[in-house]
Amino acid sequence: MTVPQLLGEYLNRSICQGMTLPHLLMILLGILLITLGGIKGYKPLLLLPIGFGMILGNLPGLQPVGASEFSLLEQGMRSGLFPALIFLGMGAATDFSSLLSNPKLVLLGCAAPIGIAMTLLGMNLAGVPLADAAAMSMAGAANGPTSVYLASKLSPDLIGPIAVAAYLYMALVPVIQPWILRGLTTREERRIQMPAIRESRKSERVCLPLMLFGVCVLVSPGSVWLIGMLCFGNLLREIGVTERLVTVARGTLLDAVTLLLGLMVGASATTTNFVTPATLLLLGIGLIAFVLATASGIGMAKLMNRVCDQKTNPLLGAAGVSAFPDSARIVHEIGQEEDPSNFLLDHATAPNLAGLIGSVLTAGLFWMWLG
Amino acid sequence: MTVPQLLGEYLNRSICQGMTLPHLLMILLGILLITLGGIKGYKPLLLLPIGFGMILGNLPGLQPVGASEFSLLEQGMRSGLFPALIFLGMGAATDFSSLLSNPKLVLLGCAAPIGIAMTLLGMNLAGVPLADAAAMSMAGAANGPTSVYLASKLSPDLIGPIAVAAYLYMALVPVIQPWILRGLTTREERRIQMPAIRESRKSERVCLPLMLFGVCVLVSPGSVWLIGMLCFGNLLREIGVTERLVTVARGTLLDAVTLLLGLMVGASATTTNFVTPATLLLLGIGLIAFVLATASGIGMAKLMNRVCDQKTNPLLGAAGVSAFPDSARIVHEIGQEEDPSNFLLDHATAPNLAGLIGSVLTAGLFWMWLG
Amino acid sequence: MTVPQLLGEYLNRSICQGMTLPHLLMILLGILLITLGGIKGYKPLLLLPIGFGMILGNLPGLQPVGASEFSLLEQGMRSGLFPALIFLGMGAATDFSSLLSNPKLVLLGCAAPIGIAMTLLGMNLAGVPLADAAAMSMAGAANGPTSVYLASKLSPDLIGPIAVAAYLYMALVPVIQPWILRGLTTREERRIQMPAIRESRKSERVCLPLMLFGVCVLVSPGSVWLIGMLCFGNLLREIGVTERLVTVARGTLLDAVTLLLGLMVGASATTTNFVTPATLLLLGIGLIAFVLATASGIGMAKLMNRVCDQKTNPLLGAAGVSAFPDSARIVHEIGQEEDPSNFLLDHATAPNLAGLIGSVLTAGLFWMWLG
Amino acid sequence: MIQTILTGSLALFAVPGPARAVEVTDHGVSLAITGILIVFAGLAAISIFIGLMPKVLKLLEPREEPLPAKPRKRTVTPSDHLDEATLTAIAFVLHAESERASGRNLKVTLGLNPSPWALSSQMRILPGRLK
Amino acid sequence: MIQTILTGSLALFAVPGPARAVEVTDHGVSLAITGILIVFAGLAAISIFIGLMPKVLKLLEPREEPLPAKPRKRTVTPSDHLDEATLTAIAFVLHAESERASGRNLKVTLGLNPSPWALSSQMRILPGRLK
Amino acid sequence: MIQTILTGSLALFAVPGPARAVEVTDHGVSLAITGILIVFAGLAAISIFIGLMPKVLKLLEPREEPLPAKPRKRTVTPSDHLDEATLTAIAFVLHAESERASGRNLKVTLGLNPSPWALSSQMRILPGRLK
Ligand code: NA
Ligand code: NA
Ligand code: NA
Repeated sequence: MTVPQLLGEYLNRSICQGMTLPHLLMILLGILLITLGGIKGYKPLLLLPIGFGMILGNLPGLQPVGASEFSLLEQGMRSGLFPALIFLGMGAATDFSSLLSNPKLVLLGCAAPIGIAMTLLGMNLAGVPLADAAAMSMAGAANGPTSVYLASKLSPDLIGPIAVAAYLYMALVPVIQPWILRGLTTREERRIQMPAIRESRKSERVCLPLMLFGVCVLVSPGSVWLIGMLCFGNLLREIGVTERLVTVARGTLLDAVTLLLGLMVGASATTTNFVTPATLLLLGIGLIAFVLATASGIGMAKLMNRVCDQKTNPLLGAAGVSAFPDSARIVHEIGQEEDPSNFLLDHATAPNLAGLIGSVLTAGLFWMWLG
Repeated sequence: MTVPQLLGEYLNRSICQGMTLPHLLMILLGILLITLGGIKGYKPLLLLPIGFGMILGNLPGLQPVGASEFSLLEQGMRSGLFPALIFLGMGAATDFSSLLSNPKLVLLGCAAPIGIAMTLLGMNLAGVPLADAAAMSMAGAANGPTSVYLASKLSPDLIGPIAVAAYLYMALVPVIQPWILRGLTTREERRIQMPAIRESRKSERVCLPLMLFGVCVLVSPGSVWLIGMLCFGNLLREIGVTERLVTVARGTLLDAVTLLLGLMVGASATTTNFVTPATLLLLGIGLIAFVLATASGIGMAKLMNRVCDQKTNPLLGAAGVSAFPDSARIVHEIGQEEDPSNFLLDHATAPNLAGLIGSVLTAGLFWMWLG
Repeated sequence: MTVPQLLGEYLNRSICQGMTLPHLLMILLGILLITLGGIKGYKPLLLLPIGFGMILGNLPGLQPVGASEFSLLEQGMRSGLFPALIFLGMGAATDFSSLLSNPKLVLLGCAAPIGIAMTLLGMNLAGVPLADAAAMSMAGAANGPTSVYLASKLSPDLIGPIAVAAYLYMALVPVIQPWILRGLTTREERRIQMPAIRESRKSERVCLPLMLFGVCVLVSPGSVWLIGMLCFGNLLREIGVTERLVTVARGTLLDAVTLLLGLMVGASATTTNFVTPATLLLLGIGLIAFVLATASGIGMAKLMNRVCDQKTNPLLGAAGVSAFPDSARIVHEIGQEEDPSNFLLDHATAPNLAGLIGSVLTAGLFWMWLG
Repeated sequence: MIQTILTGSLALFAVPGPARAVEVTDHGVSLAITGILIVFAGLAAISIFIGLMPKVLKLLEPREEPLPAKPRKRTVTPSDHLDEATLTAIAFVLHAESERASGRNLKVTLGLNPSPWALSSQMRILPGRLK
Repeated sequence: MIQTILTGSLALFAVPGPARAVEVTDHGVSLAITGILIVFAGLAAISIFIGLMPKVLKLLEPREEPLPAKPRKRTVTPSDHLDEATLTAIAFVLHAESERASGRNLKVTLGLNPSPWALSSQMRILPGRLK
Repeated sequence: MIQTILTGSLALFAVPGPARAVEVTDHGVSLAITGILIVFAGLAAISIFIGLMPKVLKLLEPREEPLPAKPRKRTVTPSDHLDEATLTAIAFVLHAESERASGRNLKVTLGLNPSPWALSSQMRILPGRLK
């Protein structure tokens, strides 16, 4: 080979040579996600790795890169280990005691399966095969790791776009939900203060994750892996004798897996599976479903106020859409807009957890029926 | 599919449908281990993950779960990487200098191979094939990670029950050993105070793991992987210029692997390999062997007192059974019952390490002969 | 089997039985590396794991050990994941702002491709096939993780010796470079003080890694994986909203991978691929190339002083050889010998980073042409 | 009608062949309804069980202390003497720090004065080593 | 000449067969030259782009604050009152420590005196949890 | 006799086929005895070598400092002045903390008073970066 030959091959194999419009769109989307996360501050811990992974995975002419480089990460994502470690970390990091204080808030978690069901119906109506539509439906609850898990079972080729859609909604909760919350509730409703969270005993807090796990296993056997890890993380946290494991589960392990799973999710969204009508439809239908689910959560809370004596702030219903833990924070912030002394964060955790659990239960059922 | 059809399939595939007595026994055992670890406080860092893994791995009708979800963890366990990382962490966390101060305490480590040999003979006498019996024999030294390693070589199908037995004895050391210690020693013997551990020089502490490694490699080539990691961890610790590596080896890496290996060990104990006469026998024979090994360790220490001038507290012999580092702590506690000024912990580390090393040497020999 | 038979097999399979001169040489080299790292203090975080891995991987008669035990680590090394995580950690740990302050220092990074090209020519001239010679050439820039990555693509059988050579030069920078620095610069040149690093704005620091990544992808598509990770790590660092990810990337993840990759690199250098004329030649030719590259870096800096008005301390040129971040430190120390008020460390980071990037670009090109 | 149009527009997406034939949406409706119903029932069950749990636990362990001041929120009441609060703070951190840092035992020679080292070692809980 | 000798001496190394035939070194020279040239050009491009970047960024964001005192080097100016510096230090560490330790909220009852607990909670930034 | 009964009772366990035939226990006894003997010898060798090591090392490095006060147990002797101990404690923690926290350099302007920031920076050891 001579210098001109080498230069010729060099120019032939440059990035520009293979660049097509879909590649460019994916790269621009990656940059958009990085901007949303890094500059606008929407879930930077998720959007930055996803955005960068999307760029890395969609540079043309680099097919060699990724085949081998991502192989171990891909095993971690597709086998279900990474989603499980994220649930373990969430369980270890989250205080479940608001569930104990006000058990009826658990019912608000029904908003999540409603959003999921609407996404399923919308996608299926649009002609997407049922298994794919079911995998896509998790995006309607803005539940990233569960999307990854269910898609790896029902629709492994679409894991990238489905997970990106789910994580995108999760990141955009602060953009989407406030308008719905303000529009569907009155000023007086938003001012309703919840009774203080009662002090719980250690025995209650230890039994809670075990009980949750038992019920979920009976209700939806396919949810056992993710719910199991969530409950195990919380059990470790509450039982109080395994500080070291809790620290690593909610710290290093959660952070490392968040980073690596994000990169892998981004790299899994490629020109061939992302730049398709189905993905565009999913982004639209999922958004509508998420909005309707939020609305139905608020409606459910208002219904509860009709039935029960003790009033529930209807904002809490919006946290039932899953999108854990962001929708709980938005509920809290909208509540404080009206009345800075109204501290809803801890109360919103209960429907938020219920929505998370409800979406995993639904995923387990879909896997059972369609897997 | 109609709603009734879906409900029919749902009921057919529920957990209750597939539940058999062995499944129930395994789940109850998992709950028992969680209770022992979490409520009674026996080795919670081990028993909680093992117990929960056992529940996760033994829910009926969930065969899909586990095949893929555990795949990476299974590779980590079966390849020997996870046991090695635990030995690395133990080496990095443990001060070996008590060995330097009183080298003759190393001889007390002979209790471990005695316990192992007795388990081997017992199981083999009961009709268990020799390779399986050898794999099971590590339980007689209550050495969890070595059990995992040897079983993955000699008896990969039985890795679950063998490791559970070994970890169970390790956890139950505070239940089993005190009676033997009190019964086989007199009040005066338990009061024997050991001479203060001499200050060691850095050069000694650096050469010690290298020398240990060299001797063990010559004595039992099959032990090189585990002993190598133990000595490497200690070398990093003592050489004093690799703080970052020591911190990660004895911290995050050790904790994360303990958690993940525990889950995997629990999930490997299934109805088909655990609820068998052989496992029940192992639990019985291993316990007897562990008791006899403890007794023979104490006897050896008494024998040393006959021969040597400098008296050795015979309690230290019980730490030679391996079960690192729990038996050393029990020896210390029993010593303090009699005389609160008697600080045996550091001295008991020497026979405890020797027992650990002795059991790995034995495992290496069995692998060589039977692998 | 009887006792004599077992003893016979034991003696037949002992370490001593299989020990040959090459094995002994490798083990001695391992001990030498441990001594260099642990006692002399040359890059202990690298040399200790490599040295111990070399011993573990070269004990004769232990072929079973390593086949399975190292399998997951080998996947991590060969797939390119471990090198990528090291680049991620370096990006997250390094302040790139010296590049912004004095962009012309980037040109000094040309020393790295010069060293690489000379190694390539030397090895190829000596009869080593071109692909192998290209893989070996990274040692001429003392760039360990890039060596591992390129060798896994072009010359997977030689990954061990190549990486060991690269890491060895990196460790020996404090031995090799000072003499060249003192010999090729005058006292006055070494005393040249650089203008203070200008304060950079956040927007600049955020755009820098993105811009670097964009240019490198266009210039050398094969470098995208490693450069991408480096730039992503730095982006996370500078964007300032992902503290958790930065902490784990530059902390635990970097430390754990350094430890595990080191062990694996050492174990990959075996008697069959290391004790060969080619490896010995590589150690010689690589050293000469590294010296010449250092010299050419200094020469380039002197040339820049002829052309530009603002004087550059020619020591900075030596940091352009890659060997990140050690050569920057050596430049700083030699500068302080002459004038303790001369603080060159931050300035030397710019050519050092440029050398690192230059060597990865070269690796990407070689992979494209020869892969 | 709409469905037909949408299905047509998705021709690009629908992979041909029997394995991935577009299913009739009736299945989707059944799936959605059954799924929602079961999950509603599940959440209701969780809600009820959580409500019952404290009562069951009270029956099981009647001898528990009456109101065990939620242990997860550590209340630190600084005395009116400033130095006391300062010392407590230092001691807390020092304790955590020395546990982590290098894992080696700090052998501390203590005077009679309440130095932070003293408070730290009082807080000390022996960490359970793991094997 | 030298090449021939070296090649001969490496007979042990050269794996036989067509796949790994020893290539003529002309290729090596071309490769080295082309590689160096491209990388030189790349580094020069990086150098130029870095030089241009501040100007481009200034055009894009003209309204940025004039000189935003490099935020990465936190300057702590201890007041002449020693206790103030001490308290700041404690508060900084306490804050970091209590964030990490067990992740549980420290409910602190504060007096009026500037105890380190008070300063710590002022520094507090709510950590963004991740899902 | 007992063996026969037990073997019979384990019929469920014994996998049929030649590969896993139940071996005669004589092998087990040989294995156990040989294993114990070799491991005993190994532990004895370790014991002897550990005993010899200090002597060998003393020969090899005769010029080492006489009694190098075991460096792994850091002895902190608090002075009788309380503030000194407090400052040392703060400084130790501050040092560890600022090393970890965000990895960015703390630029500290120091007064003449012995503030904890000053002590912390005295303790500082430059961490070896790794590549
Ligand atoms: Na163990
Ligand atoms: Na999520
Ligand atoms: Na390197």
